[in-house]
Amino acid sequence: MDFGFGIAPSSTINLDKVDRSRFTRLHELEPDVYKCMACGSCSSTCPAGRFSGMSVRKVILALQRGKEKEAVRMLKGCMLCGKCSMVCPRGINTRHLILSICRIYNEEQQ
Amino acid sequence: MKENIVIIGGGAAGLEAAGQLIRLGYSPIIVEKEDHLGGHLAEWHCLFPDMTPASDIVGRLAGAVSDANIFTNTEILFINHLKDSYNVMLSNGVSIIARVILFTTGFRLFDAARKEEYGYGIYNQVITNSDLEHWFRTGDDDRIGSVPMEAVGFVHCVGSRDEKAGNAQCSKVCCITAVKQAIEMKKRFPDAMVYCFYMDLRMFGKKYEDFYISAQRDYGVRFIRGRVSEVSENIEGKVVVKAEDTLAGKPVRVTLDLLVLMAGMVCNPDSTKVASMIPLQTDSDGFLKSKDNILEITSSSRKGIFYAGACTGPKTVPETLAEARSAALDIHNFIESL
Amino acid sequence: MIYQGKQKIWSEYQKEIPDDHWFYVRSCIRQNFFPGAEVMFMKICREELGKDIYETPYHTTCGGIAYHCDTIPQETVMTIVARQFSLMTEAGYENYAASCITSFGNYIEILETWNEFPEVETKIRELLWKACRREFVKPKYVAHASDLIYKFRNDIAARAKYRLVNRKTGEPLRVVEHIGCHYSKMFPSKGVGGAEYPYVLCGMIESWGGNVIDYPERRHCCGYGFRQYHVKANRGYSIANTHKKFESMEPYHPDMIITNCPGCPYFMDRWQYAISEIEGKTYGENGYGIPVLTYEEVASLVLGYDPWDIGLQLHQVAVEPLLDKMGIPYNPDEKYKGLNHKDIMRPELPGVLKCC
Amino acid sequence: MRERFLTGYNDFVLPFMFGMAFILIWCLVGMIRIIAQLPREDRRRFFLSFLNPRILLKDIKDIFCDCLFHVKLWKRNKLLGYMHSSIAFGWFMLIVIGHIEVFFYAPHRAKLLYFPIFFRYFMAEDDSTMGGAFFFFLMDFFLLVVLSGIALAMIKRIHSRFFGMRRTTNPSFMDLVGLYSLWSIFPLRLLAEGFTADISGGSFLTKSLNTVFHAFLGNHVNMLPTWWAYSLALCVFFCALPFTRYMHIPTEILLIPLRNAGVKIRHPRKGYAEAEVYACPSCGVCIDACPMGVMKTHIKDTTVYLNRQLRRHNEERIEEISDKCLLCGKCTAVCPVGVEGDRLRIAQRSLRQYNITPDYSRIDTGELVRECSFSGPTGGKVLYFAGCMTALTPQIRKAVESVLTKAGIGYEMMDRDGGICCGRPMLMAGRFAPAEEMIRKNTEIIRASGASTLLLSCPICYRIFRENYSLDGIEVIHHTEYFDRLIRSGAISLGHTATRYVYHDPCELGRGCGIYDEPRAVIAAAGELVEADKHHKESICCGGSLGSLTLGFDKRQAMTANALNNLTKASPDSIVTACPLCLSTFHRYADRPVEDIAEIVDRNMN
Repeated sequence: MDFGFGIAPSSTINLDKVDRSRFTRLHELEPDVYKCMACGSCSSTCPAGRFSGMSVRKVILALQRGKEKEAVRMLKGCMLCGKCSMVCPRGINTRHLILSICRIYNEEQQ
Repeated sequence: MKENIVIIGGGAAGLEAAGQLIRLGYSPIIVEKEDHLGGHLAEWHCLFPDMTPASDIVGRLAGAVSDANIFTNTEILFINHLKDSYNVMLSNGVSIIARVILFTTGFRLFDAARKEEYGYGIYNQVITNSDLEHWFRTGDDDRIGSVPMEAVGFVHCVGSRDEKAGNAQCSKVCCITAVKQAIEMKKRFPDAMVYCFYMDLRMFGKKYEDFYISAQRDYGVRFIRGRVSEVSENIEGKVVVKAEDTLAGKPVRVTLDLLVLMAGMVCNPDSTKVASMIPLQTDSDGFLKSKDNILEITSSSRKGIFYAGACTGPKTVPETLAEARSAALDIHNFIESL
Repeated sequence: MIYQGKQKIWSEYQKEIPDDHWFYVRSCIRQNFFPGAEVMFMKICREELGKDIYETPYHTTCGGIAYHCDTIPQETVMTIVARQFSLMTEAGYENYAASCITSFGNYIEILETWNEFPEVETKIRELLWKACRREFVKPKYVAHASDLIYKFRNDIAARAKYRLVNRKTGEPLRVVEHIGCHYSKMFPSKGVGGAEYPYVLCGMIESWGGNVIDYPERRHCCGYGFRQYHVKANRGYSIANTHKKFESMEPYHPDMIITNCPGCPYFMDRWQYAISEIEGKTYGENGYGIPVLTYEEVASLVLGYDPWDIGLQLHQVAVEPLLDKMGIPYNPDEKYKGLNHKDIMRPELPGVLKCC
Repeated sequence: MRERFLTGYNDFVLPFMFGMAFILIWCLVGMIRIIAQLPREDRRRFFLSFLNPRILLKDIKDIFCDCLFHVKLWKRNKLLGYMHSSIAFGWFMLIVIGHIEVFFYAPHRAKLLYFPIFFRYFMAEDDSTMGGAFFFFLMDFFLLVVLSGIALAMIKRIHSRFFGMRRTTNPSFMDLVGLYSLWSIFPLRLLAEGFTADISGGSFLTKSLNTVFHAFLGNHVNMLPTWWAYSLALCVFFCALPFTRYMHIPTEILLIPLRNAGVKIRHPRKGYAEAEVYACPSCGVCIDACPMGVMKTHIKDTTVYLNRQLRRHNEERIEEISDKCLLCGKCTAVCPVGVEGDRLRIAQRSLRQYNITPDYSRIDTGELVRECSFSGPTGGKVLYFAGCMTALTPQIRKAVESVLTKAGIGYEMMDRDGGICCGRPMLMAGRFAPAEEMIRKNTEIIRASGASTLLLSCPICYRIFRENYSLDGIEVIHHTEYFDRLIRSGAISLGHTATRYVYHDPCELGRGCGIYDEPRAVIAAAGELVEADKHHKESICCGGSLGSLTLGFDKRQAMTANALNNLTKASPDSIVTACPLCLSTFHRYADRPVEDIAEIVDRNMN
C-alpha cells in the first residue's frame, strides 16, 4: 500500500556492519592512514576542494565508516597536486595514500 | 629536629613530601586512613608514557619513608586551632601538637554509576578505568576475556568537563590513561577493534603525543570524536553504544564486548571534611583552594597549613611529586622563619 | 544486566505520591485512540480502590501539542495551564494528576520555570486575570496518572483475577515497557525511577507477574514526535523511529508492550500495520503484531474486566493472542459490539498484518 | 709478410667464431626487436634520420665521442675517462689495424672473420716488410693502451675513489663473468703474441716480452694452448655479453641514432626504453648523483639498479624503485650514455591500473575566467599563475606582485582564489589522462583570458607549461627569466648590496628547463653570487620533490640536510632559490635565511 511516505533511511553509521576488508588492505599498504587526527589542514589547503568538495580527511573518515561511495566521489576531484602532503602535521604521505585508495577501491563497485 | 609535621594522606604526594622532609632532617608523621600506603597509585598497574609499574614507584616512595612515623588505618577525628599551632586528634587515640600540617589528601575517582546513561553497575560489560587496572594487575575479573573480545570501547571524560555531573574541570590524566589502556588491551587482544570516544584529546605531557600516534598507527586504536550519549545491552549481553561521530556529522553506533568508562578525578569528600575542621577554603570545583594558583600553589591561606598533589585539583603523578618536593621546601623555609 | 544496579537507581528516584484526593485532567487525544483507558482509570480508582478523583468538564487542552509544534509561545501555554490550576483551586484540590505524558511534562516544566523565574509566574497570573479573572494556587503535587496506578499496583495485584503470566507454560510474559519521552527525560527527579531506567511501568509489570524486557532501543522515542508526524513530509522519519524500536525488540520476542503516553501506544500500534504494508514484516507470533496496551488497559485486564468493555477492539494489532496467553476468556462475536450490543462494524482487514 | 700455414686455419679459432656468431646474431635480433617495438611514427622518424646528413654526421660524431672516447667521462674525471677510452678506443684500434694488416698482407683472407684477430699466429713477418714492423708497432702500442686501461680497471674495483666515485655498482654474478673474461682477453693476447713474437715477429712489447722471458715463451709447446685460451676468453666474453652490463657497448651504438632521430620513451619496457636500459653500462655514476644516496638504504633504488631490475623483470622491485624516485633528473643529467632515469620511472608509473579515475568535467572554467579576465584593451598583458605550491609560500606571490606593480606592468592573477593544478604532479605520478584534462581546462582559461604572457613562479608548473601545453602565441615564462629581462631592458634596476647569495638550481627549472643563467644574472645584480659545491646541472634536489610517491616525510630530512650542506660550502649569507617547494623545504631546516629570487628583487628594487 502506498502511504505517500516510506521508512526513512537511517543516517546512523553502524560500525558493526562496516566491511573493513578493503580498509585493512589499505592499512597494510599505508600504515600512516591511521595517523590522521582530523585536523583538516589537507582540506583547507586543497585546490580541488573548491570545485569538488575533495577532502583527504573526509575521505579517510568516510572509508573507515564504510561510506565508500562518498569517498570515491570526492577522490574523483583530486588533482594530486600534493599540497595536502606538504601541510599534514603528521607527515602522512597523502599523495601515495590517495593513489593506493584509487587502486584498492573501485568506482564501478559503488 | 623536634618539629612535628603532620602529613594527612599516604599517597604519592604524602610519601614524597615525607621522604624529602626526612632528608631535610625532620621526622614527619604520616596519617593514612587505608591499611596501606600509596593511595590510588597502589591500585594502578602501570603508568604512561613508559609503562612503568606503579608498584615500583610506590615501592621507591615508601622505601624513602621507612623511618617516618606512619599511622595507617587512622583517621583525623578533629583538629583544634591553638595559638600558633594545631592539635590534631587521631582515631587511634594519639594527639599531636604540630605547627605544620601538610594536606596530601588527594582526589576521589568519580563514581561512574552517577552517569546513569552509561549503565555502570547495571550492564555487566561496562567497567571503569580503575576496574581495568585492577584486572591488569590481578587478572581477576570475569567480565574481561571470558567472552571473545572483538570490540572494546573507551569513553573519555566520564564525570569530567561535565557540569551536569557537578565537575566542570578536566581531569587531565584520563586522555592519556585511555590511550595507555587501549594499547594494553590491543596488546592482550590484538584482533579486537578498540574505539576511544573523546571530546578533545589533551595530550599535553612529555611523550604523550608519541604515545597517541603509536596507539593510532602501531596499534590501530580508532578514535571517534564524540561523546557517548547512551549505552544499552543487547540480547547477547553485549553493550550497544550510541554517540555522534562529530567529524562525520552523523550518529554512530557500535556493539562492544567491553566498555571502559574513564572516570575522572573529583574532590575527595574526606579531604573536604578534614579541611572544614580548621577551616580551609575550597574552590568552585570542590578541591582545596591554594593561596595563589601560580605563585603559592602549595600554601593555604592559613599559617602552617600546606598542600601538595591532587587535593588542590587533578594532577599527574610527576606533577604531584614535584609539588610534594616543593611543599617540603616551603615547609622547611616556614619552620626556619619561625 | 545487574538487577541490583537498577534497584539502586530506582531507590534514588522515588517521588512522593499522595494517597488520595486528585484533580484529574484528561488527554486531548487518548479518548479517540483508546477510549477505554481513561474511563477505566477512573473506574479503577473510584470503584476498585475507593479513591477521590475529581474531574471537570471545563478543563481544556494544556496546550502541549501546540507548544511542542512551535505554534504558540510559552506565555500562551503557561496561561492555559494557569487556568487549569485555577479550576483545581476552585474545586478545592491540591493534587493534580494528568492523564497525558506531554501534559505532565508541560506542567512540570512550567512549575520549574516559575520556580526559577518568579517574575514569569507573576506575569502569567496577571495575564490569567486579564483573560478570565481567575486566580490559582499552584498544586502541591503533580503526578501522572500512571504514578497513581504505580502507587496502587500492589493493591491491584492483590485483587487481580489474571496475571501477566502465560497460563499454559506458567512462564511470566515478556513485556516491553515504553515510557513517554516527556515523563522524566526533562526532569529525571519528577519520574518514578528517573530518566534512564524509569520504574513506573516496570513496577506494575513486576507486581502483576510479568518479566520486563530491557532491549537496546528501550529509551528511543515511539516516533510520534509531534512535528515528525503532523507534517506528512516528515512521516517517513516518524515511522523510521518506530521501525527502529521494533527491530531492536524483535529478538526478545515480546508478548506485549505497555505504555503510559497517549501518542506512544497509538503509533506503536498503528505503525505496526504501516510497517507490515511497507516492509511486509510483522513482529508478533504467526504473522500477528505485538499487542500494545496502555497501563490502564492492562490494569483492567488484570482485574478481570471484559476486553471488549475496555475498548481493546479498537487496537490495530489484535489482542487475542495475548488474551489467550493470559487465559482471559472473550467472545469473538462480541468484539465489534459497542454499548448495548450496538454493531460498530468490522474494520477492513489489512493485507499483511494478521488481525484475526 | 708470409703466411705460416697454407690452410690459414687452426681449431682454436672455433671458440672465437662461435662467440662472435652468437653475439652478432643476438645483437641483430635485439636491434630488430627494438625497432619493431617502436611506434610506427617513431620508426619512420628513425629511418628517415639516416637520410638527413646533419643527423647522420651527429650520429657518427656521438658514437665516436661517447662510445670510443667517452668524452663525458673525461669531463667528469680524467682517470675514469682514460680508463674507459683506453679500453674502448684501444680495442677498436686493434680491430681496425688488424683488418688493415689483413687487407695489406693477406687480402685473400679478408673473408675470414677470425683472421685479423689471430693475425700474428697465421702470419709471420719477413725481413723486407718495414710496413709490417710499423703495424706491429701500432698493434703493440694499442695493446699496451688497452692493458693500461685494464690495469686501471682493476685498481678501480679496489679503490673507486681514485676515479672520483664515492660509490660504485655492486656487480652481479654475470657481470663478474664478463668482467673477468674481458680482463683476461688482453693479457692472454699479449701472452699469445709473446709466444709467436720470435716466429711471426712483434714489436716493442711482444718482442721484448719474448726476449726477457725466453725460457718460457721460447718453448713453443705452450704456444697453442695460449692461443686457445685467448680465443676461449673472447668466446666467453661474447657469449656472456648479453647477460652482462657490457651489453651497453653494442646497445649504445643503436641508442645514439635513435636519440638523435628524436625518439622518446613511450613504454618502460619497449622500444627506446629498452635500448636505454641495455645501454646502461652500470658504471654507477648515478649512485653518487642521486640525492637519495645520502641514506645508504636508498642506494639500490638508483637508476642503475632500476635498469638491472628491468633487465631481470623483477616486477616488485621495479615498482618500488620507480615510485621512490624524486624525479630530480640528476641521474639523467650525469649519465654518460644518456639513460633517462626519470622518464623511465614515469613511464613505469603510467602502466599502473587505477579503479578510480579523476573527473574534472564539472569544473566551471567560466567562473575562473571571470576571475582573471582583463578589462580594457588586450594585448601585451601578463597573466600570473602562482601555482598551488606558491599558495603555501605567499611571500613569493606577494613579492612577484609587488615587483610587477612597482614596474607598472598590468597583470591579472589566474589563481588568486586557487586554480586548477597545472597537471605536472599528476603527470609525474604517471596518470597522463587526468593530467591532459587539467591541461585542457587550464588552456581554456588562459586562452579566454586574452593574455599574451603567462608568468609562472613554480618551476613544476613551468616545465609542464613548456613541455605539454600548446599555447602558441602566448609566451610562457618563469619569473626569474622575466625579472632578468626587465633588468636587462632597464625596466627595473636593482641596488647592489654586499650580501653573499648562493643560488639553488631547482630541479625542474635547471635540469628540467635549462634555466641556469637568468636567475644568476638577477642575483648578481642584487648582491654577490657564490656557487654551491655542486651547481647547475649537478645541483642537489632539496628533497621536497613531488616526484617521489613513496618517500615519507621522515625519510627526506637527511636529503635536505645534504642539499643545504652543499649550498653552504661557500658560506653564503642567504640561500636563494626560485621554487616554492624548494623554499618551504629548505625553510624547515636551514640555518640561514632562505629566499625566493622574487623577494630579493622586490627588496632591492630602486
